[in-house]
Amino acid sequence: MSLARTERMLYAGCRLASICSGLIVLFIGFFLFKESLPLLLKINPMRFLNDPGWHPTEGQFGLFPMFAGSLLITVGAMIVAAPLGIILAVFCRFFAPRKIANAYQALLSVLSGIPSVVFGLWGLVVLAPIIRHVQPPGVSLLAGVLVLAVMILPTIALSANAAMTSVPFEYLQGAAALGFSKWQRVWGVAIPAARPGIVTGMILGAGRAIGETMVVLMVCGNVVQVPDSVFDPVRTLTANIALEMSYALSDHRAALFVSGLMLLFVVMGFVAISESIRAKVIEK
Amino acid sequence: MILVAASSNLTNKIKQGLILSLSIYLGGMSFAARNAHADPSESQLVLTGSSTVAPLAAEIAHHFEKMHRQVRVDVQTGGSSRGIADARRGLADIGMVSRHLKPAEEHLWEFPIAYDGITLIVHKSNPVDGLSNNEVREIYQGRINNWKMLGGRDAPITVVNKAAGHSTLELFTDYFHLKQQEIRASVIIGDNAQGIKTVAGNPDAIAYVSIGAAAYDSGQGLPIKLLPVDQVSPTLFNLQSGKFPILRPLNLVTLEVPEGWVKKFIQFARSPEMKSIIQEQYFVPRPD
Amino acid sequence: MLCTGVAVGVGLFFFWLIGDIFLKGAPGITWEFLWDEPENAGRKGGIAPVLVSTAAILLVTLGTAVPIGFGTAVFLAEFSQGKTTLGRMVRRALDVLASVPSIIFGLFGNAVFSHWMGLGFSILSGGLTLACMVLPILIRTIEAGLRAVPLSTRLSAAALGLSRVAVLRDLIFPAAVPSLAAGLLLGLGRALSETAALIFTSGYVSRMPESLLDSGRSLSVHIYDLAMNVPGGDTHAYASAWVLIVLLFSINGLTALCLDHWGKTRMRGL
Amino acid sequence: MNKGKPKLNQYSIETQKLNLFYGKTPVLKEVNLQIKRGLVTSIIGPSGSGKTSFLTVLNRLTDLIPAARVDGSVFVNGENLFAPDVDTIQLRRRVGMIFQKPVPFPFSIQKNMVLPLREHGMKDRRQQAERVETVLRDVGLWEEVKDRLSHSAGLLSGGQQQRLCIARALALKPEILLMDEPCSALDPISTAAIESLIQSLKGRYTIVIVTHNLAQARRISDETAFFWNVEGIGQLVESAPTEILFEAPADPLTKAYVHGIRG
Repeated sequence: MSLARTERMLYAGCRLASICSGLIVLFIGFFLFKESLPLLLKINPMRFLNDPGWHPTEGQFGLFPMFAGSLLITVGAMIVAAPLGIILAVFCRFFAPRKIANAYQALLSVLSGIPSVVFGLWGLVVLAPIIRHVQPPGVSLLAGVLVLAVMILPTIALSANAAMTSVPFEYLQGAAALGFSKWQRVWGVAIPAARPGIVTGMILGAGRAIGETMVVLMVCGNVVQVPDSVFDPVRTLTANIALEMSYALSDHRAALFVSGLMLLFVVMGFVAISESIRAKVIEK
Repeated sequence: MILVAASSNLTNKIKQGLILSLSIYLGGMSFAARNAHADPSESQLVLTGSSTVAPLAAEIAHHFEKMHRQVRVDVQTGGSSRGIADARRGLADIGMVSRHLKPAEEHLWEFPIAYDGITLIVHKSNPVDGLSNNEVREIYQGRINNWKMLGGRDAPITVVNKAAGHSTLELFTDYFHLKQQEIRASVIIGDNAQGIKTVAGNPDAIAYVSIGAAAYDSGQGLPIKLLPVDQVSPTLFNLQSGKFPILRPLNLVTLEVPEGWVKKFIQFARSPEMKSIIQEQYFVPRPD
Repeated sequence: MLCTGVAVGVGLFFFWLIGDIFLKGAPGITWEFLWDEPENAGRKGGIAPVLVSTAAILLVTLGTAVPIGFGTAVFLAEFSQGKTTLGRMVRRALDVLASVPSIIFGLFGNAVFSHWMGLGFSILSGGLTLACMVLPILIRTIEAGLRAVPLSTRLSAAALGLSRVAVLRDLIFPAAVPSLAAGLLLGLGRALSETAALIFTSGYVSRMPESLLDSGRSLSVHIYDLAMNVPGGDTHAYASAWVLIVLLFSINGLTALCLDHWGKTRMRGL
Repeated sequence: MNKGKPKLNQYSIETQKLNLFYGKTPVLKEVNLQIKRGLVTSIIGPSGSGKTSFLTVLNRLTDLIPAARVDGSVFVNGENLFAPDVDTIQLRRRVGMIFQKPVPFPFSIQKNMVLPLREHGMKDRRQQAERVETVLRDVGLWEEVKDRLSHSAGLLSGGQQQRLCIARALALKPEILLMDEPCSALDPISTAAIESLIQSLKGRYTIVIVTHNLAQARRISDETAFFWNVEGIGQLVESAPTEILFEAPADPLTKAYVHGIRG
């Protein structure tokens, strides 16, 4: 009977632990909302998009430029990293000798483990001055896009590679039997067959890019504006929080939590999209 | 509103539960056990706030700790607003504020320890040696956007501005009659040091920072140049005589009438022995 | 040809990046650098208190996350098998949690641990915040290890009249030890790389912490501060980055070893 | 469980109107079967006729399958298997089970043998060693492994592993031994060894063995039960002494099956 009690206790303990871990995400949502609430009740939520600027101490809460900044950086990083990532995966899978491919993958996984603050340091000290020589001030949308692209490239390349590895060999063999050239086999068969995996990897990368804080905080200049060119500085939702959180008060602080909520919604959107893709693949 | 009240009631209960379980958990941690003296607030002072005051406060704290071994003084930056907020909420024992208290803040106790000015800095290699108040305005409004227009090199101006909430920003905009909304900046910075670092690394940048911080770093050999404001050079003499136009007090603020270590620290910071330290940091001591 | 060209180009770029950090960082690495307190805002001196704070933060993180994570993993893998409503909901919640950006954890930690619970800017706040952050990865890895014990083993153990507790203790936990270690190391790596969630939870006082309620600056925050806020701090920023990366690489190497060992023992077992 | 000795009757296991469902899908329907004490009973029938499912009911391994549901009644030594006060752990000690694929635990031979003993309260090392030796001799494994008890059980051959699993079950002194195609993953020599082992255990244990191999059923069993798959649901067609079932089955379906016409 004491055995059964031990089992019951173990069960109860594990159950409690999993309730705790399940509740964290609800807690996060709840607290973001709770801290935003005073401001949400006070002003029309549309003002977060419509206010002409971000001057939270003077009652202007326009988050739109930051929202645009986040999206632009993410889209930009994707435009740079996605083709490169796919090409690298194709290289590793189809063109490189096995040893080189393995070494390359090892290099990619090493890179995916480098912390973002180190990328930020590199961007600030090496990349931004180079861009400044072309067009000041150097810390800019472009710097952010490039550093983020480098950062998410390994994620995209590795998941594209994994997706292509799981394409059944018979497909490629069949295509070869039909007299397809290597290029046609890669672009016509392997990549379309691996598309769900590639897209999931890209969304993963995009999620990482939009949630990234340190890099954009360090290399983007943090000016609140919708940029006219890639050389203009921008501020993202994440950088906005990191920059002002430590001293923000009352409404200002609440506004930062609103931008946190906004960010959370965007990321949840990404998750939902990738889930629906995965569900579709499983359906097939 | 009922909803809010109910939820806060609930959250209080959750909070108590969490704090209870957390403290039990903490009890088990040996690391915490090391610090099991009776009342930690007796021997730890937390100062938060203005990034201008912070280096000075840290230096004073250093000397204070040498005299009182049982006290530990932690200094954290975050802007004057945070100094006020943390002092109000009791997160800090002492807030550091680099401006006068506003009317809404007058329930706090204010203790000036020194004075500081704000000036414009550019890179050492920049040929421009002085700007009129109007030129500064137009630079920050984006109407002057190339050093050529001011007789300098043909290079676009990198305008460095401070993030909202810093008193340096408020003083600057007040003095130059700028509105925060009309400032067209290229880089936004938090701490003074970040502004100095940006200018030191960018020959075409302009920023406004605490004179104390800028003069200190310039003395350390950083390639920056302090510009006069309204033709008054940011020298110690001009600051002391009150001739320099943008002057502000560096305050320590507390919620209650200072007692115990807090009182001792503030007295120490305002004592004549600290004058040399204040001057080493290129700040202006209080007149006797 | 295009592929090879791009691959070579990107590869060179990566070597430049890694080389830049290693070459600029390595000269700064001395015993004094690791042993001393930072002076002059970190431009001179060393990083000893930063390393101690980092270790303390990680200790709190793992000390909190491992029991909860282990319990959850056991629940999901052994008691719920993903079939109970609670199990499904928890799994779903963890999937969502895994994708929450770190800055949001920072906001959450600031609101809950620093303010609501009154822990202020402290190692404890930072560690607890990171614990929430590393939970999903920890749970996933441990759960995978637990699930790798085949059904046949469970059934035959049950057929021998072994109690569930005995099955867990004697069969499943030993088999899951490498995955537990791997999960621990993965979580450690993630926590070590994190900056944004710490800036306003553990703060950035760079002095030797004396208790968990002191503010402590982690290595990554130190790099950030030196790079952003300290004129002339780049040299030491690079040296600190060097230390951080070497730590992370060691952790990754250990993880690979664990998983490798795991694979081998599995095979030997059958 | 210990409220006086239950009255022993002729049957070791008796099922009445046993139905088994996985979720809503019925797997076994209305099985009424009596298994005699001390004999070897084999269960034959095509795939999907519920033979293995039937075995798992007999020691309540069905409890581990979340969606499984049993109704009807099963008596083991006259006691209701699904009575609320049944201790499944004790039950499974008394009703041992051997699986199709040998499942040694991933540690040493010694620990494989000792772990269940310790769990069932035998803490004394000398007693343990004695018991281990006895059962390993019973299954004919002792001479082969006595010098390497500390080696990993995974290193044994398939046949040795299966005999180890049988020994592990026998060490608990069960009354009934359920065997789910114990030879199907083994080579002919190992199969012969297991078959003669089963023969030698006859009388001391009640053995229920599921097998696909009709010849094997004929060789080793005293009684045989024939299951058939009716529209995906397993049913008992008939049971009889082995000789009768093979030579003069009552049901034409049985006749067809044992003569290899259907299935």
